[in-house]
Amino acid sequence: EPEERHFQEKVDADIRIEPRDWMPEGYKKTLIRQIGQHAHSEIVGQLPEGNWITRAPTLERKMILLAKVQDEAGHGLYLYCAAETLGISRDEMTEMLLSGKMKYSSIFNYPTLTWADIGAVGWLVDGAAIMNQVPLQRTSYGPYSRAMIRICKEESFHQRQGYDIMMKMAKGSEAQKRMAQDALNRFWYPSLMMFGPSDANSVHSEQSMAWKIKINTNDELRQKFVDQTVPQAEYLGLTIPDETLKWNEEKGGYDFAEPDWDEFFDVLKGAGPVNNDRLEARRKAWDDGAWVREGLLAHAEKKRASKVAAE
Amino acid sequence: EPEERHFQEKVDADIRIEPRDWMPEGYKKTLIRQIGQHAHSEIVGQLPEGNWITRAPTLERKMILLAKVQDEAGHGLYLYCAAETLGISRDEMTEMLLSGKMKYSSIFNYPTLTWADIGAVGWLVDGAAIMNQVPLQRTSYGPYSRAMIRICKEESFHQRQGYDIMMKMAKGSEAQKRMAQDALNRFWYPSLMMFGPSDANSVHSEQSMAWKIKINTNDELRQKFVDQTVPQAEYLGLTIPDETLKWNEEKGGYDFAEPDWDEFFDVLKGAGPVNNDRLEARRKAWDDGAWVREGLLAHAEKKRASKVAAE
Amino acid sequence: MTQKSDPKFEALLRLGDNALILGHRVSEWCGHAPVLEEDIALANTALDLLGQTSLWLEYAGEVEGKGRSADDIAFLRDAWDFRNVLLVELPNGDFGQTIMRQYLFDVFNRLNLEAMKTSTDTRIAEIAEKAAKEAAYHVERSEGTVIGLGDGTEESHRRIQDALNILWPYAQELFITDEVDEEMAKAGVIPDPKSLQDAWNAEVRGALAEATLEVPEAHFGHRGSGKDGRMHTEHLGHILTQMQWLQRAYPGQEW
Amino acid sequence: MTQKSDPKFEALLRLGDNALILGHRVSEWCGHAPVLEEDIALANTALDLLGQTSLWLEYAGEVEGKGRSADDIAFLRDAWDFRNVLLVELPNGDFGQTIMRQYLFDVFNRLNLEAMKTSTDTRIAEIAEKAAKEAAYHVERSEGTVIGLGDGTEESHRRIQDALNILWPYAQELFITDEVDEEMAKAGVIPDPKSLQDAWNAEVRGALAEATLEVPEAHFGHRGSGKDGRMHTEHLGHILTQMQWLQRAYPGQEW
Repeated sequence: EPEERHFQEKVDADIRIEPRDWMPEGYKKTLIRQIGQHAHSEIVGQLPEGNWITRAPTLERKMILLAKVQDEAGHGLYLYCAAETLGISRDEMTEMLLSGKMKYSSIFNYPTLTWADIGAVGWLVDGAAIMNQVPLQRTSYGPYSRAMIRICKEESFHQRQGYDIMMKMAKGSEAQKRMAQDALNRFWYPSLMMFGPSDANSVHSEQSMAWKIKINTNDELRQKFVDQTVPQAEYLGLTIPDETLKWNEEKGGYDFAEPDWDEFFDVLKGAGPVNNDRLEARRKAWDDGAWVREGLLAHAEKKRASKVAAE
Repeated sequence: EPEERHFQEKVDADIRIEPRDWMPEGYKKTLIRQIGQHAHSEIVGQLPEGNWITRAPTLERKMILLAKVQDEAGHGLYLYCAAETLGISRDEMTEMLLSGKMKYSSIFNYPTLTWADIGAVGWLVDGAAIMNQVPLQRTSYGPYSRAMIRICKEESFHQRQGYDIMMKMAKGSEAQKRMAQDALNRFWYPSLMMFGPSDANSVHSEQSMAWKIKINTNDELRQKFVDQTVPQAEYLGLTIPDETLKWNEEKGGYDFAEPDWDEFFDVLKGAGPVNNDRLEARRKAWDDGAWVREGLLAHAEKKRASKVAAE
Repeated sequence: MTQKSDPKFEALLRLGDNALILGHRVSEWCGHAPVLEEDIALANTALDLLGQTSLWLEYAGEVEGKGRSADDIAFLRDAWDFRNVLLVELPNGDFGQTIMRQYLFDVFNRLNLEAMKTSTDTRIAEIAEKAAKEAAYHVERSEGTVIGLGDGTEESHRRIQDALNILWPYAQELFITDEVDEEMAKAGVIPDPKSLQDAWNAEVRGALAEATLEVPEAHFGHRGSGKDGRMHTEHLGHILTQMQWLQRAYPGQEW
Repeated sequence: MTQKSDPKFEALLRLGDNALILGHRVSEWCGHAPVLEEDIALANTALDLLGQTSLWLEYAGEVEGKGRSADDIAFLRDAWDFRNVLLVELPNGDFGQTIMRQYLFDVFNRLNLEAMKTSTDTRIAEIAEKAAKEAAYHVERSEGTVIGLGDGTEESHRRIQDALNILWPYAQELFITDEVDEEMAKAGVIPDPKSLQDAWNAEVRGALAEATLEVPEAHFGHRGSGKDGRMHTEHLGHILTQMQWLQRAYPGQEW
């Protein structure tokens, strides 16, 4: 079809697709799924870090963490807005999250057990997220691309803050070092999982890459992440929990062990019990907040009505 | 009237009145109010101490405190049972507590802010309670008297445990000593209030004493409490927060400052905001527990019915 | 009964502790608010309050002159040494209770800070200058939300009225005046809280009327106050177990 | 990744920590139960569990040989060093969730303790002898209540079914077997949890059927476990802030 051909030509020529432009149904559907999932991840991702706001060790750390979690809520907003340009509302997407029809990144089904985990989340989880997001600044869909540009600017700041926490811990007392190493042990493999299963086992990949919704393969990004992170761990004096990790001169990157993909799929499907806490927290926020949303809406209606009457 | 005369003769001769015996309506009403209020005090009294169970400093202290609060629930049970012999149900009394129609001791509207408060509650509050309760073992109403005998046995044990906590604190580190003194400062006057206003201002007193529902006057008991407590404080090396406190050779007891009775009446009437927490906690327990009570009742009914059918 | 300390130190603790404890409570909402925009707004309020905390407690430490930092003061005192009013310790309750508490405090805070802009203590005047702007913005938001919920649906009206009934007596504690307040007022450092009461009442009652809410008859019954440490709710201690956990479990470390 | 420690020490921590954390959770009900008799019964369960905690952790300290008391072990470890299953950390939820959690644990605990009565370690056999009696009584009570609520009203049925749905996957963690378990089982000290699973399933499924409840299809998805410290819920850390507060804030004192 000519429309489809014209669309693909624009994509190939790096011309942004805008909301009013014609686009294939599959493109739209895939984008809604991907942007929605990303937005949900920002929202659910508030929880593991929010868990430590009331326990942050200094006033400054508390403010930095609070500001970071606030940024995540902001990122959620940008992304919901981007998805809304595709004809789906924020409330619809929220309902789909709560009913389990839409997913969020399964990294957030891992708990933050110590303060060092807050460092590890910033360093590793935000690090992996940026690795995924930077190329998406060049994604074909305009609103999505512009949201990613804003987000990436803030994310790299977050990653530096996370690394800074790890640094303080790794160069601190024995107990702090142990805490930092423990955090790395628990977050290493879940971080590797963030890039998704190996491309061989990944559905949708090829079409998404043609549409420039996906820019790099999962394995490319994972390799890049490992290559970037290993020297950072070394600088901290921490040990990556992978005995097989080794520099491979030939490929110019590290060889490393795959995460346990059975666990990944288990946790993704919600079999891991921790995701119950996350969804319950979001459900409770949504249900408990219904009267507030309705109350404020009703008041706005009244005001609008009386304004119209006065005119 | 001959019935009334006969009743009073029995009371005067220290013969116990039992549930089936004739008794004046006023006697019954006063007893329900007094026993009910006492029962409610045991139940609400679980809250300030229960507040520290999860923070008790050692396993042993945690077990002692838990056992003590459990005893209080037991005392509540004894007393509700005693009141029920007068023709009112536990549920009715509970509803009256929750609607504010029946009171509980206003001492429980003072919060436990530190671990030393748990010591102070045992030492001072249980101490004052015992002072009130010991004579009530000889009260004219049989079921009430028997309940008081059981209760007094356990209360004196509780008081010793409280004093033991104070001892450890008062003989401990500087911080512990300060904590102990702070607890005494906050609980001294509220403890004095536990005996009620001066007899001159106390309603009901005269009739209650004739009926042997009340054995001593408020001022007698308060004096006795002060005389007993001052040397205990001295032994602990703590200072009673009353600059006017002085031994009076002539009366063979201490002169001491009255508590702020305006505050007493304010707090009793519920003007003090802390009683909101107490009643809310009890209301929540009652409301949230309704489905449990109903469920277990329905099950018992079903079992009974199927047993009858099988016979 | 407790050792007398410098009234300016005490007064600064009151300012800092109110901001610290309320900031803590508000930050508990993070990730749990009824709508994303509220999540962001509440985080913003908490951030401002924590920023004010730092400024007040840092100065308190300097006035005390024992080398304590704002963090030392925030994280290493036990409940009895806190000087905040009870209002800010109360659990968040539902969103209505949170926003009503915020509003009742915000108006007090703004009036107090506005008056402190002309403090004879220039450091206090500087802090107040900055903080008053934030407080004005907080009032704008919390007042709007209280009015919206009061004049919203039947349920939202009932809930925010319940919140007002619970919180009103606590709010009265803000205006208790003691020796510390008198001394600070006399020296022109910090206004006497009583001097703010009429303005507070006028403004708050006006907004509550617009919100179609009824102001209850209730007062603060206890003689002791959180301001002098003779009274607190049992909630404060639980806040501290969380807030101070790391500093207590790993004393003297860098974070 | 963490340093290997004596498997008997590890095994004793698992026993002690399960009792400690569940005892803590149950004790939170104190003064808040649906009916006075339940208040007393829950306090009783908590007391028994804390008594068992003392015995297990005291022995753990002796086995470790570093002079740590039961209190040192209970109050001075951070989350990562706890070895309890996730089930016992979960918040109490409503009464149905509390009593269902209790029942699922009680049956496991009784079976485990019964088997330990013939432990080759006489100290463990002695503790198990005493604790098994308590556990048998706990099962009796919690089973009866689960059946009563399941076969009670429509609401009580729904609520206790919800509780079962939430808790069932967590209960599966009780039967994860690792090297520590294998070593202890081989030495005849503590049975392999897997060896108790059939008996547990038969008993629990029987009672749940009587309670007219449906057992969900769900398993424990994470590879790490509370038993080896590689996994916990975020709730554990919050329990510790409370439980360890005084020992952390005032280290090394007598109480």
